[in-house]
Amino acid sequence: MKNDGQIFPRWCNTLAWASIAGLILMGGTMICLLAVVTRSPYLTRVDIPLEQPVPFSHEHHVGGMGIDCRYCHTTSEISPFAGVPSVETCMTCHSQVWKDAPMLQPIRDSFLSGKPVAWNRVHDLPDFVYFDHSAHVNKGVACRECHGRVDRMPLISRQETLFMGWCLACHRHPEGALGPREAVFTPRPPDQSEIRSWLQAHAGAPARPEMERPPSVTAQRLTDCSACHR
Amino acid sequence: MNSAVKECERVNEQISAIVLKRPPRRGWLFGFGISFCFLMVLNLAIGCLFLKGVGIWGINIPVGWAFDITNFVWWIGIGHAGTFISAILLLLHQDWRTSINRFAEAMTIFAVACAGMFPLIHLGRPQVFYWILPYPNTMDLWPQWRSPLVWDVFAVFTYLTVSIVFWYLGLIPDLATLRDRARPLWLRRLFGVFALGWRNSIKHWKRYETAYLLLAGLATPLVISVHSVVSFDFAVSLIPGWHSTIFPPYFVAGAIFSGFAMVLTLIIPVRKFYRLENLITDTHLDNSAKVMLATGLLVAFGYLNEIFTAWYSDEEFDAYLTLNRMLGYYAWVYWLMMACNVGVPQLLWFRKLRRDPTSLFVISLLINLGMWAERFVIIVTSLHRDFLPSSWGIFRPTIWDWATLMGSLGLFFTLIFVFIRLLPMISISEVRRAATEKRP
Amino acid sequence: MNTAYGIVAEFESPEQVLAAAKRVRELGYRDLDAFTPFAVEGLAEAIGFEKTRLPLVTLLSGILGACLAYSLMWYTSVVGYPMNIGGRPFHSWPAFIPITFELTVLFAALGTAIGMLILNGLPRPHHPIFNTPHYAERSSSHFYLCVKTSDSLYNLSATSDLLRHLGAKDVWEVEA
Amino acid sequence: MTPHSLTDLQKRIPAARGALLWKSLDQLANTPEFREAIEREFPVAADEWPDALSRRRFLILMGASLAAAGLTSCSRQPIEKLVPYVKQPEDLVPGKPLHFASSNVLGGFARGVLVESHEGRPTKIEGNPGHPASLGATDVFMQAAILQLYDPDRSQTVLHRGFASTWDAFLAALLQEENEWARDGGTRLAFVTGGVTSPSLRYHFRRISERFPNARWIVHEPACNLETPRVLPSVDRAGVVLSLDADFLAWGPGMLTNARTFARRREPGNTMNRLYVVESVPSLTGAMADHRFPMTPSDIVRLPEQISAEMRGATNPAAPPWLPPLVRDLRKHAGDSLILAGEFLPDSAQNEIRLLNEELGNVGRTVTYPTEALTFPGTHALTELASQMLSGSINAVFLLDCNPVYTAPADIPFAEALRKVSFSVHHGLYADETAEACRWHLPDLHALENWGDALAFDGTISIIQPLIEPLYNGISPHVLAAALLKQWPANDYDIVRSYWRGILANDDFESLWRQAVHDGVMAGSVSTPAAPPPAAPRAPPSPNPNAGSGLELLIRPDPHVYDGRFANNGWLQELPKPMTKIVWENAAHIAPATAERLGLHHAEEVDLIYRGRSIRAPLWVLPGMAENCVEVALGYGRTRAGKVGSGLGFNSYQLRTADAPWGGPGLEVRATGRMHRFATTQEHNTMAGRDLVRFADLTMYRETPHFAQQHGHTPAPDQTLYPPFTYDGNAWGMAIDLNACTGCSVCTIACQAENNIPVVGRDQVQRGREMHWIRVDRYFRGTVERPDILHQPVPCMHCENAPCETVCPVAATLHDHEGLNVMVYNRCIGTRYCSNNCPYKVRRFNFLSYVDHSTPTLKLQRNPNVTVRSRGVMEKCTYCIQRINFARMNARNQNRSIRDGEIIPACAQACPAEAIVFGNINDPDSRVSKLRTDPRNYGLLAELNTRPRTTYLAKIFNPNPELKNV
Repeated sequence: MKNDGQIFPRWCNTLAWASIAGLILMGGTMICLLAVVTRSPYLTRVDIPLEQPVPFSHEHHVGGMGIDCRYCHTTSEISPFAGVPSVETCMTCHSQVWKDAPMLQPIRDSFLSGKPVAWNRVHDLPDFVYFDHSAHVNKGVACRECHGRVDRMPLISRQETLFMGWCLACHRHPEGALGPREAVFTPRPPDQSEIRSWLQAHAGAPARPEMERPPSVTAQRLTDCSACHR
Repeated sequence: MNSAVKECERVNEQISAIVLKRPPRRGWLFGFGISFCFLMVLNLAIGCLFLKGVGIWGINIPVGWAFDITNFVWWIGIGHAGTFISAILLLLHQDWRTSINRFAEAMTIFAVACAGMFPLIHLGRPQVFYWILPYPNTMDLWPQWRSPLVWDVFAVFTYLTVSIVFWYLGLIPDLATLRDRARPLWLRRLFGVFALGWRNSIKHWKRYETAYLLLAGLATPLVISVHSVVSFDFAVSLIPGWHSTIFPPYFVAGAIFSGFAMVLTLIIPVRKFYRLENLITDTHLDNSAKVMLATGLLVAFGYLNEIFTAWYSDEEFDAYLTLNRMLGYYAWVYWLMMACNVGVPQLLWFRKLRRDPTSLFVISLLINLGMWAERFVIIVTSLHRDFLPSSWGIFRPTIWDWATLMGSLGLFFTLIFVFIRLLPMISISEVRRAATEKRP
Repeated sequence: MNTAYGIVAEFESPEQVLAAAKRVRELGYRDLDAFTPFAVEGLAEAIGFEKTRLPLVTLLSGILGACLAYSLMWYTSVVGYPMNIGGRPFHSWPAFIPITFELTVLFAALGTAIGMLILNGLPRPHHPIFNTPHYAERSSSHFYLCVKTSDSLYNLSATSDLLRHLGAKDVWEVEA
Repeated sequence: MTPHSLTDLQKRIPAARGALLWKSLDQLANTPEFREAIEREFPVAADEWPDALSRRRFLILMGASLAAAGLTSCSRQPIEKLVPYVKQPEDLVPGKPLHFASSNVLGGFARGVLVESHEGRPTKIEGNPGHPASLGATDVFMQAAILQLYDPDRSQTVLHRGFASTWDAFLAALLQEENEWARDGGTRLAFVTGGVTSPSLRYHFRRISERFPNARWIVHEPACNLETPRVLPSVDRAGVVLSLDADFLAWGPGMLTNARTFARRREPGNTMNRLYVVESVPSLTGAMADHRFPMTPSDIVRLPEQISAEMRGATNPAAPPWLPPLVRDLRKHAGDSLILAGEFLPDSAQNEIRLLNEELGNVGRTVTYPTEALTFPGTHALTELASQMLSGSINAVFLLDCNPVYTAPADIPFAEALRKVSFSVHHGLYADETAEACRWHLPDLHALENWGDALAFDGTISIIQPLIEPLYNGISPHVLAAALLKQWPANDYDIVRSYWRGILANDDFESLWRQAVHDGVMAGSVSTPAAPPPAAPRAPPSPNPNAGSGLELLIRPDPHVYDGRFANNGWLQELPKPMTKIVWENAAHIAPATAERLGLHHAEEVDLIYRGRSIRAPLWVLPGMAENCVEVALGYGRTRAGKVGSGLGFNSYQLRTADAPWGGPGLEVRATGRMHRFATTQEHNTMAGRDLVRFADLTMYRETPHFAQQHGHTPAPDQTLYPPFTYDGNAWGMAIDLNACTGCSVCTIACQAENNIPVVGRDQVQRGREMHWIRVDRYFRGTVERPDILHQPVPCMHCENAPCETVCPVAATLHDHEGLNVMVYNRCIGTRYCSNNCPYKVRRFNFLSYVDHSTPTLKLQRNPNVTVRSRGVMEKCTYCIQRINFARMNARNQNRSIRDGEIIPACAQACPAEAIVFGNINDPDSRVSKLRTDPRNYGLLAELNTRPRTTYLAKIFNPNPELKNV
């Protein structure tokens, strides 16, 4: 037993350092992976359209036919809840057009049976978040700011992560999202000429009456927990 | 043959034998088995806790903390002896520390591990414990830095990490020794991996000792700070009995007090069992006992001081609290604490008792009990009667409170037994040196 | 082209190895090393290893920790998401001190430990010295002095004789 | 022990004939497995013990602890369904509540309510400001009604001999019987009803008795004394009020009005009134008194005579020393004084008091007497009826809205008698004890499910309109009455409406009717008092009935379960009793001195022996009780109240006899030595010498108005290391006037209803885990014989320097820019540190999973605008932030700022005395900032420099200077 002291071959020196580096690297990747997964569309469902009982196309109704949002989402200006159209609303047209299209069968069934259609909710905030459509709409936050260009969506899907961070980004600097009241329901951003004409309509009166805040509402208030959580 | 070599050989042989000799002795298996059962009790208690919620404990409003945080503070306190011995005594050139510091450090790590468990499991929603840590998240939220609980997290984590580093650094030369002495190749390689190829080069020794000294220098303020931070949990609040400026020093004293008590509780049977009387001599016990006496007196001063301030400040709430502690529902715990922490240590004035393992063992047990009682008194009696008499209440421990406490003991002793078996519980290299230096 | 690592002499007491080291160095040997069961007082200096830069590492990593800790707390509570906590100002510096301190110690400690290992070139499981005969069973009880082949005065026979003369019990040439 | 599920137990019930089935259920109810199963089944009695550790369960436990907790963080959100209406109702805006006026009826009398409805679910009941018996306030029963509506234990189907049957089957059976009754005019037919004032229903009853002229009508209201002549006091007109055992501020159909008007005269100043109360058991009215004299009932009975003697100048040594000054005070205020007689005093005393009021010239000024329309028909000759039923001379009984098997006096074998009757019908909300003994049981409709009407205490006609389709197959009393008139099919709406069409007989009926339904009251329907019926001549002085020694027994309705009808209501069960703060049970109250004399101890179980009957009850030593008497509350010890209410407390009806319904002398108390553990929310009764509730005499207040602020030392805002935080814009604050608060604790239950606060059950309360966000602290001060009784509602103080916030590690509780101390449930990790550091201990913690996720109906009740808290989360008063946000949204959408009084928290809205005021303290004109500048304003524990936003107005007593020395 001459060299009994030497229990490791020479290459172990390299191995030792390599393994240390490897461990550090692995830890790093794990953490990054976790961060990436939590922000991935798999969890946020951004751009992933949901299966619906009836493949309703906003592209067709909004983009194509130019129906105003409020025709279906009736309470978006007066209630926290924008409102989902009743089957009756669908039938106002579809009792005339496409009245026996197979894809509309569920609507007709529901209308006759009185059993409502259960849609899959796309923009679903946690139950402890209290979002108020009327507040945003009346202050000139356009639908597209959160819902995106619905006029280009055959099947509706989330355009934003709906992370708290995303809400805060806007609540910290609302001015970016505030626009003229008239442009709130236009699916695409208004161009200069439109804005000019609206401003003329407001000749004399302050340009954006809807955006004046009463003294009680400071900008910071928007980042208060109590603004959204109760 | 030269005596230096003989001395070294003797030390190497005696200590490494404990680790390398197999099969393990029956006594060890027995002790390990028992502690493992208690560990399973802990497992059960925590399982039930996660299923049902913290309501399985006796806590309520007003007593929102009871056994959980009591255990936490108690364990953290015990965890103070190790670093105190290995760091502060090192700086003070107390050479007698060499034969107990390794053991004390190990004990420290295990105690802190037990302690660290409680802040996690005492949460109402343990599944989101990581919200206390600062990491960039999708909510744009951060910890609330003014909260002593956040300070705790950092203090305990730092303490645990530094203790482990300190402990491992100390182990490296010994691991090398074991690597060289172990028989089967796989075992030698195993030790070899952790010995990092230590080869006793004098240059390495030089840097090694510098590092060791620097760490000691860092650990000294750390050990003071950790229990101060823990005491902030109470000191920065405004509850009478918590809101007190004397807490940091008197918590630290108490911590070292209980730490040494636990060291003795463990070391006395161990040295008997492994016949280490020649390494862990009565002088070691004597010195530890002296430290206990000193810190015990500091603690006693803390108690008196609290009573004095309550009377002198003329604060009706503090005054009431003090009386309530002495005469109220939990009076017996208070007097138990007084007896164990103020009365019993006075026995240590007698040299005979200090050098008599049996009596010292009993005393150290009583002190451990007393220090647990102290934390209970501070936490529960202060909470159960604070400002508004309308919301005064009583805390009654449930079986799960006890199970968790016993279980944490199980965890602690399981780790201790594993350590004794796998690693040298006495620093070979340091004892080697000491032995060679005082050879004829 | 020499494949040897150096000459390793085995002594049986710290005093001997210390004396030997001093003498060898006097004779002009520079590239030395010693292997002992514990840090023999003055041996390092004897072979010309004066001081280490470790304390500096500690200081720097400590400062780094302090800065990181405080700036993190300052940023998150003043810039990131300022919140009114119990009427306290956003930048309540006294509350930031404990964590700053803890992280200072943490970074300093880790810096010291890691620094020590790196400066020592550890881990290094394979090393020529382990080729020394009986190194395993003797390294933790015997005292070795080593003259490396790279030394300008290195000469197998001459150096070996010198070391034997200085009281070495055994002298080997250890291959690299 | 192997765990039983209810279904197992049901399997074990022999599927034999009905009678037997009930029997076995009763037996089961007492087996341990049954209780165990109940406890596991219903979170009301949630216990945290793990079930028997079967091997599998053991493994689960072991596994759970090893499971990595953090994984929950990145779990994928499940897809939620979105279900729109098929046809959207006209005036309904999804996400916005609607309010409807209706009425809540108790003991026959209506109190107007406004019911909040979310997408067709009634979720909250508020008072109707336009209703004279509510004035916008509510009492605990009105608040709890909403929970009763959704009670899953409500009877859900017609039962015949205990088996499910149908309405049609009943009609068929009825048809046969009817012909028989018609032959002899219903000689063998009897009706027992609860108090009924509904004009339309009474009209139908009249027509029924026309059809069966010989049928007997009996009114059975065990909790009120139907013989007392009704009195209408105008408390606000009285400068001096003397109450002889009358709890007029907290009991009875006019209570809300009395409390409101009394508080108006309570403003410290020249118009401040003075209240004398002579009573046996401390009542909330007694707690408000400037002079409170405990007295045994038998002595109170003799008091009117002594007063009149005193007034006539006759000296009677028997009179207590305080009487002469008291009478002098009354005479000084002749015309604006008022003497009120307790409901339970005998006729002689009632009459005497009425004469006194006449002599003082109070009649017509501070007190009027209602027209006869309000007094009930029939007597409550239950005894006679029972004997007739036993003898068989009655063989058909209808029991409407009453539960005599449980509530009948103990000397009436009613259950036995009922079982003898061949055709017995019970109509009620629950399949209760009486239903069990009847052949038929018909489920009643809840007031929020059917149309109806009723009279208020002052005769105001109040409309009851349904808020929701019947949840179960209930049958309206109107429909039942119609059935007895051979009118079916019928529905309550047509019946009620057509009745009023007939009454109003107005061509403009439609608009009148719509108005009445909208307002909840029939305009101008208050019955103006006719010439008061003459009082009977003064009777000769009666000897003291209680000449004999021994104790006196008092039997009284329970403040929260009433006569037992609310036993199954978790909110009411968990609402602390005003004086003792006991929950989930009743106790035998006794005076400290008496207890000491008899060698009895607090919480000791004793045998109460009265007229040869005995019950076992835990003893509660109550300061301020009159000596030598024991009070027990009715309404407990029920066997078939439901999952919540069965088997709680002891049944005091077992001591009740027909001739002495409210007790009397001759009680014997025998100690058992066994101790009882009460579930109470306040274990300590004194203030331990601390300045918590601050108070003064009117004279002292005149000298030093700022006395309340001189207690302790409140640091100035600048006495701090840190610069103070400034609040521009709104700054919410609350002021609570201790001088107005009666301690009725309706704020607590209103808060519970508004904020989805769970019921935790007796065991959890015993462990000190009640969840109420606002509690009413009760302190005794002074001697145990005649203590001052002080009440103090304690919600979150919303401290500006909140101690709770600085210690939270994750900023789950913090301030918003309007100074609210907000609690963010979804951020809370449950360290409980905030609660530990809260000096007021107003924070509540979900130690276990308290919310009932299993019962569907209970989900319907919840307020959609308040987060339902999960396990392990801290919660507390939010100043009703959902209401604040609602008001803010309205204001912002209209580009204006929030008006004062636009936001009313649930507690303030319910308060009868208007003691709680909320608003913007930055607005100098708001009511709350005016109150905060009041010299009486002080902050609780303000010396801790917490700078509370909730402040208190000190209490002022107005004692009679002449009575100082007495």
